[in-house]
Amino acid sequence: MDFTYDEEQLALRDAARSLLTKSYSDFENRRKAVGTGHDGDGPGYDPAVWGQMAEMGLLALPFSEEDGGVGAGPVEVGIVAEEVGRVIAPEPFLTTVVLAGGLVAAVGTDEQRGEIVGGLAAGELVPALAHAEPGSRWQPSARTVSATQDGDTWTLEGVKEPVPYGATADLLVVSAALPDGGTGLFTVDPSVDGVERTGYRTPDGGRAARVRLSGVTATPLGEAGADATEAIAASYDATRVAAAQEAVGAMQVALDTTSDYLKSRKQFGVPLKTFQALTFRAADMYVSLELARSLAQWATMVLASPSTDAAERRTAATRAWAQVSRAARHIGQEAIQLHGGIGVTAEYSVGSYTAHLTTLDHLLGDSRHHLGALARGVADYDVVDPIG
Amino acid sequence: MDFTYDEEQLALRDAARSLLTKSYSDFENRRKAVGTGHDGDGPGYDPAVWGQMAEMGLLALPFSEEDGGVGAGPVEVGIVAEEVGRVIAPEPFLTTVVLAGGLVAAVGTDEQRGEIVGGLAAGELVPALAHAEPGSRWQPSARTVSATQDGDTWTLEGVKEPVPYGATADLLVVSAALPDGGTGLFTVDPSVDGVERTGYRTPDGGRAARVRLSGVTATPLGEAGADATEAIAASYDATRVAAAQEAVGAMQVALDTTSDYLKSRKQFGVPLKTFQALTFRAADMYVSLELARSLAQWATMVLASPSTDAAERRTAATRAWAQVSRAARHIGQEAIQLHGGIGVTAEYSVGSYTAHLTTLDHLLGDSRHHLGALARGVADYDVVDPIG
Amino acid sequence: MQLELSDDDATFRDELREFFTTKVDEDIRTVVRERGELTKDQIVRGHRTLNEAGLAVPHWPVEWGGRDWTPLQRHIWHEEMQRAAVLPPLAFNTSMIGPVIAQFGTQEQKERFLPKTANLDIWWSQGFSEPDAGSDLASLRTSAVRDGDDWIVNGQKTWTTLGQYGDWIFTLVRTDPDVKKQAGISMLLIDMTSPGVEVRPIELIDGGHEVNEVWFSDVRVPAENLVGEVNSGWTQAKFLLGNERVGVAPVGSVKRVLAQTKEWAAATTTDADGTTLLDDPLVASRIAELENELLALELTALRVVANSADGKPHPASSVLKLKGSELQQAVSELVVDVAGPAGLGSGGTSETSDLEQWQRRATPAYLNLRKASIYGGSNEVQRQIIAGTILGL
Amino acid sequence: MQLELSDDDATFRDELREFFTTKVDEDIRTVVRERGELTKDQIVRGHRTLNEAGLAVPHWPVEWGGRDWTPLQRHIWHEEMQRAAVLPPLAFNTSMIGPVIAQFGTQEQKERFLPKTANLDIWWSQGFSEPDAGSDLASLRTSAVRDGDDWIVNGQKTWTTLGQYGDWIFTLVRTDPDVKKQAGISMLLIDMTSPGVEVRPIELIDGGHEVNEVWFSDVRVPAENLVGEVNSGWTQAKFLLGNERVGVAPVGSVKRVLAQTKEWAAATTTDADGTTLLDDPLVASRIAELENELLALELTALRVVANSADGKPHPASSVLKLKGSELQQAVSELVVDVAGPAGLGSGGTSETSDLEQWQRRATPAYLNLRKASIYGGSNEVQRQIIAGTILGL
Repeated sequence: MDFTYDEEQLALRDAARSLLTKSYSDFENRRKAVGTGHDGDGPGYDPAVWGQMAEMGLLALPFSEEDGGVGAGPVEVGIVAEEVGRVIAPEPFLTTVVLAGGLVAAVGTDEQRGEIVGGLAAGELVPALAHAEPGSRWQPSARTVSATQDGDTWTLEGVKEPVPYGATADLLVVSAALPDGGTGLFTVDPSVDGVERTGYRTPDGGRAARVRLSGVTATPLGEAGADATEAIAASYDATRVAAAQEAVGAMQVALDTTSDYLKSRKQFGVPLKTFQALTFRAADMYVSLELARSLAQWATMVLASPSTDAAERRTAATRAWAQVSRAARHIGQEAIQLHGGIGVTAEYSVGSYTAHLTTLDHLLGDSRHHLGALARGVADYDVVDPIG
Repeated sequence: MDFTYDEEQLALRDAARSLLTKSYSDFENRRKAVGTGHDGDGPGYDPAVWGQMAEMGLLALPFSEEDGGVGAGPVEVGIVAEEVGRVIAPEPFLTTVVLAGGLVAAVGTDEQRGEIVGGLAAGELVPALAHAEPGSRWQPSARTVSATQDGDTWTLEGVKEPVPYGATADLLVVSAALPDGGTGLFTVDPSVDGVERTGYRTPDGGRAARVRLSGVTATPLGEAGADATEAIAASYDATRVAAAQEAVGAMQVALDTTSDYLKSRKQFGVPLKTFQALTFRAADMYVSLELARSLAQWATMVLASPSTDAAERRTAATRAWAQVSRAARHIGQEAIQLHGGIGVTAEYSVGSYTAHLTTLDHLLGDSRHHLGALARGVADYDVVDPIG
Repeated sequence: MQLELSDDDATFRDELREFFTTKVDEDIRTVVRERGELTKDQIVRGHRTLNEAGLAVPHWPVEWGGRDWTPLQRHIWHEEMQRAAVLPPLAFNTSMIGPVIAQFGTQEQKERFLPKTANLDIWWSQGFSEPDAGSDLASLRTSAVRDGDDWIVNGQKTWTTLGQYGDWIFTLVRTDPDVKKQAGISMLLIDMTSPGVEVRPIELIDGGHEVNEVWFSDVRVPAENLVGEVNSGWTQAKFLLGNERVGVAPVGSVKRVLAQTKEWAAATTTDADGTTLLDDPLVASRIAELENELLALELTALRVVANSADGKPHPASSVLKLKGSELQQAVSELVVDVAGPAGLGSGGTSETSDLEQWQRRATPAYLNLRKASIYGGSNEVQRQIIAGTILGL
Repeated sequence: MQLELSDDDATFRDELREFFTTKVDEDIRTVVRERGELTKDQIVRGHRTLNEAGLAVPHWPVEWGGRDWTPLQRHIWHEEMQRAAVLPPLAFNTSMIGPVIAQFGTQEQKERFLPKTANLDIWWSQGFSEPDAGSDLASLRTSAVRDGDDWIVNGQKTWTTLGQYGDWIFTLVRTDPDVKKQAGISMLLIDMTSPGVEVRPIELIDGGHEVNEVWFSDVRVPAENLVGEVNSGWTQAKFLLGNERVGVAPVGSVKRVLAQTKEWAAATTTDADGTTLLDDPLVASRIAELENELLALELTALRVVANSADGKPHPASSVLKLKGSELQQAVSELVVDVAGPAGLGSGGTSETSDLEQWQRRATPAYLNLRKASIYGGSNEVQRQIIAGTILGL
């Protein structure tokens, strides 16, 4: 068991940090990239930064070389995710590379993988996964969007919402209930007839969309008519683990920012750090952070291990996100509270960190949801042994 | 709606406080009364104090005048319970007067009430309720102790445990599964053949016992063969509310003791109250206490109100104890922690307050247990309206 | 001790309930219920409906519109209002500056301001906090220097809630820089249309525009707009911050949101068999827990109002503010979880999104309510008060 | 990064697991499992079983019995021991004074004490805390005054755990009252059979006798029993308190108790239909929550041991102590709730009670474990360390 990064991984971290820090260490740059107010004009991120991430190979990390990737794995994805989290970069690394890209890589045909994953890795094509439906709650199956088959032609009908970065995506990967049961995956060109997309801002300044599909012709992703439920679940698991690493990066910076504020801000003639009630709360934030970091890194190793099975990966993702999500609430709330009024303003960074950490729960499930899943299994084993 | 005590009630409070303070303001007196070590020698309280409580009429409060009581109600019982709690007097006011006595008063025949309740009120007879069985969890029904009928003769068989103050009680009130279903109540003279009692200390220095009943002849309490399940539940509800008041008294003193310690104890050359992280935690203890006090007083008023029904009383008792039990954990744990090492010693009072507050949960159910009951009902109403 | 309301109070409650649920414009109550943003017009309209019925300033002196209610009646009034999703009257007017003018103002000031304040003909803003004077309010630096019959005001106020609608602003200004900081402060009423007053919006993390910075550059204020004596402003400030304990904890509105949360959870299916989120024991127990805490808070509020009849706030008032904000935040957090994936839709509208309005509002409301434990005396200040004045620490 | 143990470490673990589950006397493991009280004989016997197998002092220098294991191996050793309900070797000997003598002692002291210390032929007690020197250890007042070849010791130590069994006690004493408080302290080893040493029991709230006061009245201690230089005791104390990070969080034993809690909950029916407490979603979710927190703690411990190979403790060590004690206490509290009404039976025995031993032990164990967040550097001290040394506050 080894928690350390090798030299290549450390170099990747440094490179990613350098790029993202240059882009977003000035918090105003992030505000410009996401735009202000409620509307969802623009893509919600900086295409130039996205292009630089592609150039650096960050978008190619999890994909095989034959698909146009670089054949790295969950550890490398986690490293980049943590750096994305440190500056809460608005680029859709998580939803596009890990979630949508991971799913295409898992079930797509050779040709589809080459085109979609290759295009994504090169920064030339941004796919989005349209899976959630109004009323669904993180189930890996589709219910209200249905697919019908007529010969080789598949047609989709229904509403997908919220679709992360769905309004500007170049390609939609859509899940749909299959005629004979199960959930299939399809690719949809968003410019074809019957696709109506309306985008808006998410609470953290990101983007999501409603995608109405009215008799849209779609191409099966991978084998036509195959049930992709497990693949969808696995891709969400991988996203939870990467998101856990991303959140760790964000929580670290939220804590650092708070510590700095306690050192510099004066009230009643003395620095805030003079008040032990505040510094002890910062210490508790550190405890939450370190415990969350441990589970995030462990889940990453479980995903990266050749000896774990799908059920173990599912459990590890659930455990990691349950812990990280709770830590994120704790740290996000306290970071604002210890700042006072400035913490809830959009100009100052720390509130946006809290907003982003909260928003991840909408994508991946809150800790109570995952705790419930864990609770249903506690009778099945004696102790939790972390060492594989 | 009125939270204030009238003059007579204030006089009762002062008299009870005067008696109990005189008896137990020196904490060594309580240690002597309960004894030390694990064993259960002695009754676990001071019979002289019990006698003084009887003289003052405190044991007669909830009972009607015709039964030998003074015809007061839950408000007066709560006042005395709070005073008992302030000094954690070891006398079995709660289990004997409220729990056992209340049940006899509710279901006993005129004659039984006169004898048992009258004797209790006079300090001449100490009954105990033998209801819990190994394996039971606060259900109002009996399962493993059964009653069989042969003509007018009733015979009990089985084990009751833990029976609060059961080893030294003058009379046992025993619940038993009836031949035709339901739970009946019986009185048992503990000196008769077939009754075997072994007593021991409870975690707070009180007493409980195992009572083995082997073919013991018993007298039906009230109507023979009648189901007393509801009466048992109601008596436990009344006990929960009185215990809530008792716990409020204990929590108040635990907090006061802690505040005094923070003022007087020096570390690093300054009083502990210099450390804001400690004083803020004392403030949070106060918040818990005041919220608990509100629910305890409210539940007392619900019990005292002529316009509430059994279901409302049940809910009020559940709500009060759920809140008080949680506050008791919070305040009990923090009172020790803020004291440091001395807090866990038997010589110093505060640890015994924590022990007593914990022990009440064993008698009445922990907050998670009661929260579960409340959770099963949340769909049945819109809002909780406290005003009758 | 008695559980029941007296007959008079029960009648009082029934009449108010009737009024609030039938006489306040439904469009306003709908927005409140859906946690949306009210327009200025709606706020003013709602306020005037209350004032016309004598329900805007019941706690003021009778000659200025007060009703001489008991503390319990004022509590009932406040609870019924929130329960009916009626927006309470504008606090800056009715709870803050109105009582100050009534207590400390000259007869001229009373006549000039109180009726218009009660009817929201003047919209008051609050000018207390400054960038470097948050919890440590007395360290404020905005200065007022006497010049003939006027004061010349310079400085910056911040966190001015709804300042964009303000007609007048009541401010604390430093009129003597050479004495102990509390001793050199005065209270000035400033017409916000005066030259040199500038209001700049502060965007909050929920994307909304609710608070502002207010800048004063050589603003000329007639001396007659001073409230009380020169350098006595700290007295007025303490009176303002401490005099109103009814409604310090938003029990009624949080109860309403929690009741709505149950409806929302019951309308959210989690499984194909129709199981709802309200059937989830962890969600149900969290609701039960919050309901019980809210009940305890409401009862504590009732105890506090009953014991503050002599005008002095009950020492437990800080408990109401502290626990009230915690529960308000906790309920808003639960709504975030009940909204689930639909919480991503915060920027959507009924045109662009099929998600429910309450789902879309969940996270902005949660984020916005982080302020509840910061503004108006942070929870740290409340703990300090409890530790200091109640526990003697 | 790698999840799996290396082949060597996996073999290492399997061998230890085999040893602990088969070679340690079953009576000892049973008492540990049932949370009972071990006799002195059992503690000594268990310790010597480990020492004979070279498993009592693996972290000592090799010449005194150490094994030169990696930090990970030491972690595995400690976890497997607790998992098997094997009592770890006596910490006063192996974790506290042994390493100090090995580091600071003279060759004579090493030869005289280390073998007997490793084998528990000497039972060491700790004499650091005093009634007025708790978290502020350096303010201790027990004095040692030089008299010829001896030191004369006077004063009082407290919280001396298992001092009733002690043969020797390692103490911090003030040897120079005129300098900065940390600078005037020395470490003395004192034979507890010396005239003038008196051990008085302190009863704890669980009714047990676990800690003591130790009084010194003109106790004569040979100068050769001083460890290190005169007035260098604070150095030895810091070394002692800081050098051992393996096992600072009792992960293994808490995991075991939590696993037992599941068995106990599954054996507790709540309804006539056989539903058990483990089927209660609130209980199950609390268990799941604690399991996840414990997993996070264990992983953090693994990260910390991996990063303290250079001898300096990882700054996150305080997290282990803080969270470790919190979780130990939380699990013990859950056991209280699972025991339910049977928790009243704490004073019962198998003769006097039909209740289960674990039920009877539940509340005494919970009350006793309140000490976990107080002794050995309170959680407040840990927060201070985290805030100060890690966050720079």
